[in-house]
Formats: sequence, C-alpha cells, structure tokens
Amino acid sequence: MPVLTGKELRIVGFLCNWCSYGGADTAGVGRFNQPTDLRIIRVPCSGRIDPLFIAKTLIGGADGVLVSGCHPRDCHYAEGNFYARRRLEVLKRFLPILGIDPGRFDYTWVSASEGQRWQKVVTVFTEQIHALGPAPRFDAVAPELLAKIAGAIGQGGNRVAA
Amino acid sequence: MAAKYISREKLPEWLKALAAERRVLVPVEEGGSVVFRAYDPARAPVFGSDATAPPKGAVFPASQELFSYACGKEGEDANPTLKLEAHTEATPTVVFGSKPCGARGFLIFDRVYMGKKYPDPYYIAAREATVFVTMACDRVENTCFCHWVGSGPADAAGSDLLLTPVDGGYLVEAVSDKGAPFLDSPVLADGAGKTAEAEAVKAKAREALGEAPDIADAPKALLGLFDDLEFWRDQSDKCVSCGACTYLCPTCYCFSITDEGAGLAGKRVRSWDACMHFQFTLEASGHNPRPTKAHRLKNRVGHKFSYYPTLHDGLIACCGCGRCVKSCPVSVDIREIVQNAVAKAKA
Amino acid sequence: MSEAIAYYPGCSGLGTSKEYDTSTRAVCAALGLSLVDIPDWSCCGSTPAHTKDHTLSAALSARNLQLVANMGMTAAATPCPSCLTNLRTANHRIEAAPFKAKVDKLLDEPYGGDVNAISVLQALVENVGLDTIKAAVRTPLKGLKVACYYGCIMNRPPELMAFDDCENPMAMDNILAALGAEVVPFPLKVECCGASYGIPRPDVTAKLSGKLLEAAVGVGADMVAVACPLCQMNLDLRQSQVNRAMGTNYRIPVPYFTQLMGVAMNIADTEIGFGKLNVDPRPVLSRALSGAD
Amino acid sequence: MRIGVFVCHCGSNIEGTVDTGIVAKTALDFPEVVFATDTMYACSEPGQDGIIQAIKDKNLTGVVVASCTPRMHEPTFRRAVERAGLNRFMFEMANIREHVSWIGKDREANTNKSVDLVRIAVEKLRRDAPLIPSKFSVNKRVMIIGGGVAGIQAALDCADGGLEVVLVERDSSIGGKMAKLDKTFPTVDCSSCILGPKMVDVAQHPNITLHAYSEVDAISGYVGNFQVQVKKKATYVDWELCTGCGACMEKCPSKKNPDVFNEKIGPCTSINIPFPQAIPKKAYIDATTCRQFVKGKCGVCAKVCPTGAIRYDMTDEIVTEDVGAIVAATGYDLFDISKIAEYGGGRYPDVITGLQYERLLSASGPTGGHIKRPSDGKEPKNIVFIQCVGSRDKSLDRPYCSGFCCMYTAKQTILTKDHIPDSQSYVFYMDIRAPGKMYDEFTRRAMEEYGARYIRGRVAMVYPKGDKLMVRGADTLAGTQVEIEADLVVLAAGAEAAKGAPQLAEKLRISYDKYGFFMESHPKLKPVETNTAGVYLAGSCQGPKDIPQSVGQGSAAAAKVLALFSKDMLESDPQISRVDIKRCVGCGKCIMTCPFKAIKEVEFRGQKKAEVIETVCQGCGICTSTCPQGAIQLSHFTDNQILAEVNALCQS
Amino acid sequence: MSRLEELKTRIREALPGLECVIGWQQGYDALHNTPLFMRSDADVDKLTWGVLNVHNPAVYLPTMAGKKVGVVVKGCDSRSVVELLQEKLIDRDNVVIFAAGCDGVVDLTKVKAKLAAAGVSAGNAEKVATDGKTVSVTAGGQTVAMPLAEVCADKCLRCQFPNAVLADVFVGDPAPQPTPNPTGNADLDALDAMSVDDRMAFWRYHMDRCIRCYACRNACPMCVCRDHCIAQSREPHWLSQEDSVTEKLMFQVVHAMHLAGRCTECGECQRACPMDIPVLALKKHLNRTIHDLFNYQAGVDVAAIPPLLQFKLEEDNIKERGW
Repeated sequence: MPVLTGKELRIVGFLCNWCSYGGADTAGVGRFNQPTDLRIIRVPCSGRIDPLFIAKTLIGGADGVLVSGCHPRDCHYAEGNFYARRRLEVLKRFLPILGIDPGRFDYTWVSASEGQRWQKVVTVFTEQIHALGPAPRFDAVAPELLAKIAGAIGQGGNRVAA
Repeated sequence: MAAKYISREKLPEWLKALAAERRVLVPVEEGGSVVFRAYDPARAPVFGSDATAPPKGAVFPASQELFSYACGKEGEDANPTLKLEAHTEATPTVVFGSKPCGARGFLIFDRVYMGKKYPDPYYIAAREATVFVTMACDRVENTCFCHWVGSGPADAAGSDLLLTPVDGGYLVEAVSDKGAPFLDSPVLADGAGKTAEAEAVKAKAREALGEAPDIADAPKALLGLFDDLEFWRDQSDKCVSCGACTYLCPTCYCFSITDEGAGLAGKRVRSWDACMHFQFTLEASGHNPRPTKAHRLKNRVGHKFSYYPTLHDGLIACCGCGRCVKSCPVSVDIREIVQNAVAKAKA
Repeated sequence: MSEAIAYYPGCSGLGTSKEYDTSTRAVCAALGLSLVDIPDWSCCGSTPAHTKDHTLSAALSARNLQLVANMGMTAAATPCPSCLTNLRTANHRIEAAPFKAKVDKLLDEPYGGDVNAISVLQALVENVGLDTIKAAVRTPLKGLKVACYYGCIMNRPPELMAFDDCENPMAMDNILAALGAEVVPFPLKVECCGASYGIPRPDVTAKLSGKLLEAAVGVGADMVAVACPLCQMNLDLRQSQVNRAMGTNYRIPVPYFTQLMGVAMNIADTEIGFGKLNVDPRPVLSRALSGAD
Repeated sequence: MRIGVFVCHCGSNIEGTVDTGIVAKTALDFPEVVFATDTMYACSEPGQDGIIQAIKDKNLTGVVVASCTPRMHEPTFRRAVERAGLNRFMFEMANIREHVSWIGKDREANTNKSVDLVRIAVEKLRRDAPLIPSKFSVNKRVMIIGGGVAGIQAALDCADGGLEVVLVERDSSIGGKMAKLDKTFPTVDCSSCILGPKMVDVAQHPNITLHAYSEVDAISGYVGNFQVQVKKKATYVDWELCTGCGACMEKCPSKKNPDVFNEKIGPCTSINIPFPQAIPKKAYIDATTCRQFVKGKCGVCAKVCPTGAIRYDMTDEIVTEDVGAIVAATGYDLFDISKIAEYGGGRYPDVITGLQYERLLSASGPTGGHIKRPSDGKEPKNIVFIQCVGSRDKSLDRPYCSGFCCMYTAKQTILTKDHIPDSQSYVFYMDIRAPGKMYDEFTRRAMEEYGARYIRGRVAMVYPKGDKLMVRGADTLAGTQVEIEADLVVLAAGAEAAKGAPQLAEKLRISYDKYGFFMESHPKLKPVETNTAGVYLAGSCQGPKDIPQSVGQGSAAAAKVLALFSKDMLESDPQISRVDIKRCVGCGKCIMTCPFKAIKEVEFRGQKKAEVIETVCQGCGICTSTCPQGAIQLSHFTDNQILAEVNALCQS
Repeated sequence: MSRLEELKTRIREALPGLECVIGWQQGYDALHNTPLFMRSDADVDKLTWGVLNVHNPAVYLPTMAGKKVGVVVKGCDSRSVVELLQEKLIDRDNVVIFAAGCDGVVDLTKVKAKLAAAGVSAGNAEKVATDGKTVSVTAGGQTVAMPLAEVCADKCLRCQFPNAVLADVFVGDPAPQPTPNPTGNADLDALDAMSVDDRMAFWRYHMDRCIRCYACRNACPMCVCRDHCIAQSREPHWLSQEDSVTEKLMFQVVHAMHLAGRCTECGECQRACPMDIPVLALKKHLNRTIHDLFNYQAGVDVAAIPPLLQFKLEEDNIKERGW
C-alpha cells in the first residue's frame, strides 16, 4: 500500500535502537500525536547508518529522510554517533550538488527519554517535507528543464568533438 | 540499383520524413561526446567524425528487460500463481549516420545471436527492425585500422544504405535489399553524376590508411601464447581493467543476466558485460579462472583475433574502429598487442 | 588606540537624556573610541511599535542595523537599554527565516543580519577597557560613595543581552571603581524603577522608585549612578513625587555614569550637562571630593 | 521461506486506531508470507501458544509479530519461536503500537502505515539467517562504584551472597551523603547511628575489598569479563600503618581549610580524617593546602605520627580489578546555589544549603550541633527555608523534582524548633511532595506541632538590609507580596548528577539523560538494569532518591548480580559483525573505527584480512558502514537487509 | 644533464632492486602518452617527462602490493601515493618515489577543442612540441600553437603542489609555486550557480550517456576495493545492472562518498571517462566540504587520519540544528 496520496509523503527514518527508537517509543507511550508519514527503520546505532543508505533512499524516490541517534557522548556504543555526525553532515552538504534539496534530509539526536522532543522533531520535519512537496525525480526530469540545461551546456561549447 | 544524391540542405527533410514513420537515431553531441539519440530537428547531427559510442545499443541495449514476472497469491497456503510477460517486439528503427564500421560490428553479433543453435528472439527482432544508413569515411584517424580486419572506409557489409560525402552533399547507395526501398524517397535526387566523385573519395580514404600489416598468423600466435603469462603481464601492465573498450566496441556482444525483484514482482534483466571486469568469470564459490587483468586482456584479444575467427570462418571479431584505443584511459593499443603476439610467435 | 563603532543615540538621546548623549560622546572621544553617527537613523521600534506589531518593530530596528552595515561596520553602540533590547530582539527574531522574510518585505533594502548591537556601557568595558579608563582619570572621585543602578532591562533577558551577570552586574561598578569612587554594595541594582507606569500608575512608580532610593540611602550612597534614561527620569525627575507619596525627604543626585566619567576625566561642563538634572550633583560632588564629609 | 505474520490488537491499544484484520489480510500478499492473522494479545500465553501452534501447523520458518516496540517484547517472542523449534533470530517485529496506534487517531493512515511496517519487517526477515550464540565463562566478582548507602547495601548483599566484592569510593571514607545528615525523616532517627554499623560491616566483611580515595580510570571487556583500572589516589599516608589516632590532625599547622565533609562551612586541617565514624578511619593529606607541598617545608605530621605512616613521596597508583559485573552507585551532588544570583547564595554568607544546615545541626559538625549563622556566629531566630532551588525550574534546565527536599526541610524546621525554641521557621514552597509512608503526616507535624509557617509561593529576591536578609516573595494563596526579615536563609538545593557522572557513564558504556543521571533499561520494568549487560544501577545516580529507595535499589542490584552469576557460562549475543574474507581487501578501516577493539588483522594465504573477535564485538555496525566494499556485515542488520527495507518503502 | 636524462640515470641505478618502475612513454600517436612499466634499461630509454604525462601512475601501486616497485610522480600523483601510504594500502618500504618539478599537463579534451576550432582533427596528430609555455600540435599537416595555460588540466590551474610532497629521488630544480587560477574551478562554480532543480537536470543530462564502464573508478588511485566494488556485487546488493540514470548516478554518489576525505583531486576519474562526463565536480564539491568542516586536505601528510575515520567530541564546524 503506498503512502496515502495527497495526504502523506514518503518519509523514511533511520533510528538507533538505544536512544531515538526508544525516544519514539516514549513519545508513543506518552500519546504524543505525530504525523503519520514517517516509516522507521531500526538500526543498532547511528554509526551503522552508511550515508549511502540515505542517498539511495532519496534517489530511490523518498521525499525525505530523517536520521536520529543518541546525543553526542551518549552513544550506547560510545563512539557511533560521533562517526555518524561527521558522515551525515558531509552527506547533508553533498546533497545539493547532486540536485537534491538538503532540506529533504536531516539528522538529529533524541534520547530514549525525550518523547516530546521526538514528537517535535517528527512534526517539524514532516512539515518541512510537506513544504518542499513531493521530491522531483532524476528519472523524470521535465523535458523543458532538460532542454534548458542541454542548451546551457552547449553554449559553454568547450567540449564539442571535432 | 541506381545511386541517388542528396544535398546537405535537404538532409533534414529526409530525416524528418524517415522519423515520421520510425525511430531515427542520429549521432549528436552531448557534453563533449557524440552519441546516438532520437532525431530531433532542433539538434544538428554530427556527421564529421565517428561517434564516441557506436550505435550498438540500437539493436543490443545496454540493459534490457527479458521478461517481467508477478506472483499472485490468494489467501494463505494457496499455490502462488506466476505470471510471466516477455516483450520481444522491436521498434522499427533507422540508424542514420554511423560510420560503416559501426554497422559492420553486427556481422559478428549475427553469427552468435542469429545462428541456428541459440537464436535470440530479442536480438533477431531488433536486428530485423533496424536499417543502417552509414556514411563512408572521407578521412581517417590515427586510431583507425579497419583495413587490418578485412574492412575499409566504405565497407558496405552490415549497412543497408551507404552515403558517401561528395561536394555539396552525399551520394546515396542501397547496399542491401532492406535498404533498397529507401531510395524511393522523393527527397532524393538522381546520383548518377556523382558516382565517380564518390569512388574517388572512398579510394582516397582507403589510401590514407596505408598498408595493413600481415596478421594472418594471429589466431595461431595468440593461441600459442595462451600459457605465456609473462607476455600477457607485459601487455596488460597498464590496463586498469575498466570496461570502456568492451562497452564501446561495436563487436563485443557479451552480456550478464540478473534478476531484480521487488516484493512479489520482478524482472529479468540482460545487461552488457565486460570480460575486462573481475566479475565476468567470477564463480559462485569465489574462485575466478581469470583472476588477473593479464588473464582478462588475453581473453579479450584472443577472442577477437583467434578464438572467434577460428569458430566463424576466419571472421575477425573486430571492425577496426579504434574506439578501444582512442577511449582507453591509458591508451592500451590492441593493434600493438596483436603485432607483438605475431612477432613473438615468429621469434 | 583608535577604535570606531557606529553610534545609535536613540530618541531620548536627542531629548530627555541629552546630557547622557553629550557626556557619552565626549567621554568616548577622550578615550579614543570613535562614535560614528548613523546617517538617517530612525526610531528603533521600541514601545509604541512593538506593543502594536512585532514585525514592524523589528523592521525599524533592522532598517537601522542595515544602515550600519552600509557604513561598512559590524557593530553599533547605544546608550539606551530600551533601544538595545529592541535592536537585539530584532536580531534574534530574524534568525527565523520566515520572520526575516516578513521583515525584509517592509524594508527598501533587506537586512543582512550581521550587525551586532551593544550598550555604550559594554563598549566602554570591552572595546575601551578598564585600564584605559583608569589611565584617563584626571580627577579621581575619591571619597564619593556611589550606588550603581543598572535598571531592569540592561542585562535581561540574559540569553538575549549576553553581557554581564543579569542578577548582579558589575560593569558599571568596575568603571566607577576605576574612576576612584567608592562603590557601595547596592542590593537592588536590577530592581524595577516603575518604568513605564510613570504615566498610568504614578503611585506604583513612586513606590518602586522610592524603594530604590531608600536602599541607596540605606547603604550610604552619595548618589545613584544610572545607565538608562527612563530610570534616570523616574529616580531624579520624580524624586519629589516619591517624597510626597512616601513621606520622605530624599534629595539624592542621580547622574548618568558617563557624566561621572566626564567629571573624573575633566571633560567640559557643557558636555557633562549636570545642569539638566533635577537634583544637581555638583554640591554633593564637591563636598565629597574635597573630603568634607 | 515460509513466513507467518501475527498482528496484535493489544486489546484496544492497537485495534482502537488500526484495522489489524486488514493489516493481516494485506500481509498475505507479501512474498513468502503463507500465514497471517490478527490476535488479541500476542504476548499473552494464549497469544504465544497461537504463534507456536501456527509455526508447527503451517510449517513456518520465520515469524513477524506486529505489535508493540521490539524493545519491550522482542526477547519474549524470540523465546516463543525458539520453543517452537525455530532459531530465535528468524523473527522480526513491526512496531505498530508506540510508532503507530498511540501517536495518531487516523485509522486509515494508521492501518496503511502498519501495513508498510509489516512489509519492511517481512523484507528484513526474508534476509535473516539463523544465528547461534557462543558461550563464555563468567568471572564471579562484582565491583560496586560508590560507597554511599546504596553502594554499601549492594556490597553487603553481594558479599553475604558469597560473591567477592570490590567497592570503590571516591572520598577517603564511605558513607556518602547519608553520613553528613544529622537526622533522617520521618523518624528523626540519628543518621550516623543507623548507617555506622553498616559501614563497619563493610570494613569487616571478608568478601569485600575496599578501595577508598580511588576512582575508576578505565573499563574494558564485557559482561562476565570486565577489566577495570582503578586509580588509587595518593593519600600521602601509608594506610597499612595509619591507626586513625588523629595525632597528626591535632598538630597540623594548616587548620583553616574549607572542610568538604562539613560542606565548607567549617575549617579542617590539611591532614584529615573527615569524621569520627569514617571507614576506613585513615588520614589523608590534601596536597593543595598542605604546607609540605605548598611551601615545601613543614613535616609536622611526619614527626608526630606514632607509626611513621606519612609518605610525602606517594603517587597515584593504578590497580586492575577483573570483575564480571559492575554496580554504579555514584549518588548525586547538589545544585550550585550561586547560579541563582537573586537568592544571593555564595554572595551572602548567611544564605546556605540544606546540607550545610544539616552540618550545623549535627553534633559532629563545625558548631558542635549549635545553630550559629556563618557570618557572625549569632543564633538565628527567623529562618527562611526556600524550596525547589534548582528543582522544577525549566529556566535553569532543572525541570525535575528532587524528591526529598520537601521532607528534609520539614525535618529541619522541626529540628530548628527543638534547638531554638523561640525561633520561627518560614518555608516558601511550590507544592509539598510527601508521598512516602508517614511522610505527609510528618510535614503536617512540622506545621501544626512545630509552628513552621508554610508560604506557597516563590521567592523573587534575597537582599541584605543591615544585618538581616530581606526575603521578598509571593504568597500565592493570599495573593500578596510578602517580605520577611530573616537571620538565616536555607536553600533546599536540588539534586543533580554527581560530578563526573557522564564521564563514568561513557566508560561504562551506559546511557545518561541530559542532566547526567544514568539511564535504566526500562523505567518501569528494569529500574536497576542498564542497556549494557553486566552493568547495574543503585541509588541516586539514576535520579534523586531518598534513603529507603536507595537501600532498596542497592539490594535489587545485588539480586541482579547474584542472578547473573548463578550461571557458570553466559551466551554471547550472536548479532555481531562477520567478515567475508573473499571481499576483504585488508585496508584496516574497520579496525580503526571499532570502538571495542573487536576486530583484529589476520593473515590469510599471505594477504591481510580483518577478523571479528566474537565475544568482544558489541554489534554496533560502525565497521559495516565504514567498509567501502561491504566486506564486513553486521548480522541481522546487513546492508542487504537495510536496502531491502529501503526498497520496500521506496517502491511500495 | 636534462631532468629527463637524470631521471633515467637514477632509475637505471635503482632498477636492479625493483620489480619495475612505473612512468610514461609515447603512446599510439604523438598526442597520447601511455603508462610505461620499466623492467629493463631499454624500457628506461622510452621514459618521457612533460605535458603529455597525464596519467596518475599511483593507481597501479595497490595492485602491486608485496612487490618492491618504483614510481615516477608529478606533484599531484605524489599526493595519491601519500594517501595510499597513510591508509596503509601500500608499504613505504616497498615503494621508491622518483619525482621532478612539474610544469603542468594538458587536458586532451581542451587540446582537441583547440584543434577543432582550428579546423583540424586531433585524430590526425603527427607531432607535439612544447617549450613549457606553449604546446604546438601538428595535425593533418597543420601546426596549431596553444598557450599551455589555456589547454592545461584544471587541476594544474589550481595546483598547490607542483613538486612531489614525498619523494625518494627528486631530480632537477623544484618547479616554482604557481599562482592559483580561479578558472580551474569553473566547473564547480557553474554548478554552484545553478538552482537545485537545475543541478538535478544537469546530472540527469550527463549521466544518461554513462556506459557503466567504471573507468572513473578503475583509474582512481584511491578506489582500492577494485574487484569487490559494491557497484557490481549482489552481497551487498546496492545497485542493479539496469541502464538507468538513477543507478548510474547512485554509483557516482558511492564513488564520491567513499572518497570523502581521501580524494586528492587528481582528476583521473573525469579524464578517464570515455563519455566526457564531468564527474570530478562531485569530488571537488566534497573536498571543499571536507575542508570547510575539518580543515583537512587529503594526501599531504602520511601520518594524518582521514577525517571520516575519526571524530572530535566537540566538532569545530558542525552546528547542532535546533528543532
């Protein structure tokens, strides 16, 4: 069953088991209402999240990706989120050059006790994705846009074969 | 059949007429490379030089769905139903403006995919639906060596129509039964007066290539060097094991098959494969009979100049277009390797 | 040392607290801190605007800050804590992009968002430094007992103002100590003077200001040094109102701290402008400085 | 694979906002799902039996349960599928309660989302492989970190249970905060009289090794086999020789140092035994004040020591203790009252903390049990107590209730009246929190029998006026401002995490909340466990607690350790990383990033390869996301499993 | 003795102790040089030094691990060697680095365009002459002179290291430090100037013609997974073999992310691409990010740790986003 057309967008979350997944549980236990778009994939640690998963998800057609791990210094595995922070930040800054709005990906830290914070994160991020709308897709670039780019590259003219 | 003539100015008119009825692929410039794309009057075709990538994909796409499948289930424990769907039908296509070597490549394909033993319905359909209008060369490049492999700048083998550049336009000749009806186009004028000039153009180009070396001993020589790994190490030292040479080769026909499933549905995909890649012969156990690039380059050269000709009446599995030389990131030169092999065998 | 900072006097600087403005200019000039006037500056968007419309208020501040940016400067100093609050609040609010967009819509030129606003007090402590101030003292205020009264908004809210301790600020204490004065421990440094209640509820203002005066007298202060035009007005101009309401008989001078700096640095009387105060500090000053007390 | 899907109603918890029937029915369309049903309570006995029966009847080889969070019942269901003969890792959960039914009421969206979550669980399960744990032996020694009442109780219970116990205490004596208290509420018992015997028991117990004046430096290893490096700080006194006679303290010329045991309201000597009942009763030298160290000459204590125990050249020493389990009982510290400048703590000497007041009340305190105010030694008459100083205050980032302050303040007003009959206590409070046995009655007594005046409202400001302190606040019941002239102001400083708690948590690899308190495994059901196997919590290190709660937790943690040690061999979690040796190029990036040193370099047919040390690997998967060619894969969370989940979500 | 002759002498001296020395020789025509594996003195005679030595010979080193080899490097190539050493992918004891000051190398794409503009085809090149400032190419009987600055590789325009950062044998005088020329960043500047949507169209346009030959990967000296690249494996199965823009672009993302903090910007990926796809821009962008975030540059310090394989408790330049 696809996301509810017109109502939901495709948002994928990657959450570490120990903190943020627990934080999402805490939000559930506390009955903190949240938008329904997000689908959570549980991983042991934010350090397990290869930035390529996020790239793959976004290029594959998701409208947004949210990653959440333990607060820095609070990683169950001591160091996972420190590595994650560097890698995810690099990815976040890399996305725009690919043509992906960096607002479609965010990462944050939510502890197992921060149910309310999780509610806020989900709500704000979902709103952010809805503001951006459905993600444009690489395999469905509008022909006019493509022609415009082709024209611009053609005018550059330096790479014409003899 | 009488040759026709078309002026450069009239060419778009002819292309438009052709495109009205079928897919027409022409070489166009894209980001510095020349590739075959559907004809678009707004984009001027590039006929001057050989395309970066040959029109191989017109008949043998880089990847192609062989069939799709969908499993159906009705409730628990019911036997799943399986629905297969295969599409072999091909789009009628004209490949317009390739060099003759680009079309000649399919002669090597034909023997594999249209033979009696394993006829390939996808290939056969596409091959039969495609007409090649090639353009004879009026100049040659340092990487050209079609004359080594029994071809030449105006080789009609594999083509259906042959255009030869003459003053102001092109002489148009039908060089196959499939090509003949195309001469009826009202856009074409009589070409009788241009034949001589065209012949001169062809001869001049052929002459520019010079004499081809004698590589008649290559099949034997290469086979004889099969176990000489040091020779192959020396030849392959600089090779980086990429697939540029094979994917750009008009005669390389190898493929891989993978299944891509999503939930209960999926498809079987055939995609180009390259014998220069480690994975080409990688076995499920992890063993690889061609573990090094020396093994793999040996295969590539050996296949083209020895194993294939031995199986197929001496036909060399190379059209001499020179793309493998020109596009190689490190300028590995297949001509040099063949010559080295012949020389080594002589010695 | 020669440092320059944009100078935003605020509306009271041209009116009720002219002496604060002139003494500030004179003192800074003498200390080598060049105050550069902002051409065509306008209202900061304080009380009347911000009670009505936050966007408009922020736009007025942003307009002035952008003028500073156009001067090629990155910071502005203002003597008035009310202006300071408003300028800093605007800077804080426009960190939210949607709010900034609304503000920019009201402006001829969008605000770049990178001009900092600080108080003259902060500029004197940080840009000039106590050592320089100490070195500039010609007439030490020896024998003068001063209570430093900062007012309620100079350091509040602390996250926004980001200067000094919001409950026990020391900047003015340190300056006056550098001038040689004896700074008495004044416990009500940041208590409310009654502020804007002066018009609708003068009884409240009288009570609150009265408490301040009582505490200042209680700790033995000769005068109360202030840094806010509104505080100054409530404590000085309304002192007789306070006395009437509370049945007291205070007559304690309430100069701006810059005026006391002017005295210590031998700045011309015209710039110090003691004459503009209700309770003239000069008799108390001369008595204290001569050691008569 | 033959997959069964069980969608739980959880009564109405899930069914209320999710159509579990549709979820189950839709799940039947997923690949390899041969059975799907909804069930009332999957975790109940009939629920589990139903799963087991279905596995047998339908020949299932894998199970998905869509119910609550896997953090709650994954172990339950794993045991269930194991009882049915499956490998317990051939199981996945879809969290459709906490992550779906409880966070929204849109039944259509929730049902739809649940289907998606089941879909990704199925896709993950299809790529699961059976995992077999390996076994390893347990070192049946336990370390207790912290010698307050919670740690003392845990140590005694473990030792009585026959375990070897290593107790590590940061200060020179055990006893913790309780040792500083004069009396305890609500019985007004003498604190040191009830704690003292327990401290002596620790000293005399043959199974307990005490490292006082020591701190945990580093921890490595894993449950059953930890190696802990303990730093024994230099005391400059040979404790083998010290008899605790106190001769050194009498003669020490440096007498004016703030006495930490007395919360710095009294002086002490540089060489010191903090209090008469100290365990161990040994002297130590504070090198930051000792003249021998500060000025380079003195040596008085060395001269007077009858046993010649003084060692000025002593240095810190590291000892390594091998233990199988660790109990953290590091307690709490007090909120720094000087952070609330309007109360004047730290500025005005007569504004003190409740614990300082406790020392003023104590007969062993600096005033010999007479209440004298610090500024001038006068006996105060009007005493204002302010509650919730650094508690329940969002603006100070201390939103939590410290729990015990209401009670000890009530106790202190009672003791004040006992000490100074003509005194008057005022208590500014927000709410009175007295939910323990006899607690509320106790606060009532303070008001009704001892005449303490309780004023409901916050204090705005404390400022000096003459030799009095003016306390200005609100009386929210009367709706007025009040101003009280006080002689002494006692602030009920809130509890906060002990200094260094986050650093210790990092060493223990346990979580802590944003305030530095250690995180328990489950707030209701696992209050003394942590998420790191073999590490337990007791007392206020987990959050503020009073004495009986702390003692109870000490015993609970001891019970957990004894249960753990009842087995000779433990099973390692097989969800660890594994190296595909064919794909490994031996670059060593996984070795560099592994936080546990669980990967080593080995040589295989002349080539460098990585190899995982099974018992050390904790299953974080950092290596998997580091390895560019994906040659090292975390079992149960492989690239292909996560990619399958991603694809299922992107393509659905 | 010229630099080249001195190089040859030094290589001949070292050759007996080495499996081979990797350098360059003239290739199939005057315009194309090709990597040279010197095993004998006769091989050494073929060695060239100059603007046509476009290839990065460091790419071969990891495949020859365990053997003691020599390598001739330009400044930029030496950074790859340093990076390989830093990641312990090659052994310092097993590599002898020969170097000389570099005046820059040509970008053959630019040369071809110049020739085309003059009406001749690079495919007919007969002779190339250079004096360090100008490159003169004779093709089809016509000689076209072009200033080196106009036809040199973009990386040379930005070059910070004309001399090897690490060398065992350095011959001749060091090359002078060039002044960075901003046009060397024109590709990235152009992308920066585009809207996000335009960039998506840009990559869609270019990646469409990718033939998935992996020349970009295989020419990359830092792509050490080689035969085990996740682009072609099923375990793990990151990519399908379909000829789709998303799969092809995803590979470029894989390549770039795997290079984050490791890429020395030698440009081989783009030079090797037979389809002229501007894939280097992705890595340049990433390098800029790495520099902004971690103040780090790959391949200059053997003792450094790549930034993504380490961390700081408090990152200097990563700000927490508020929610």
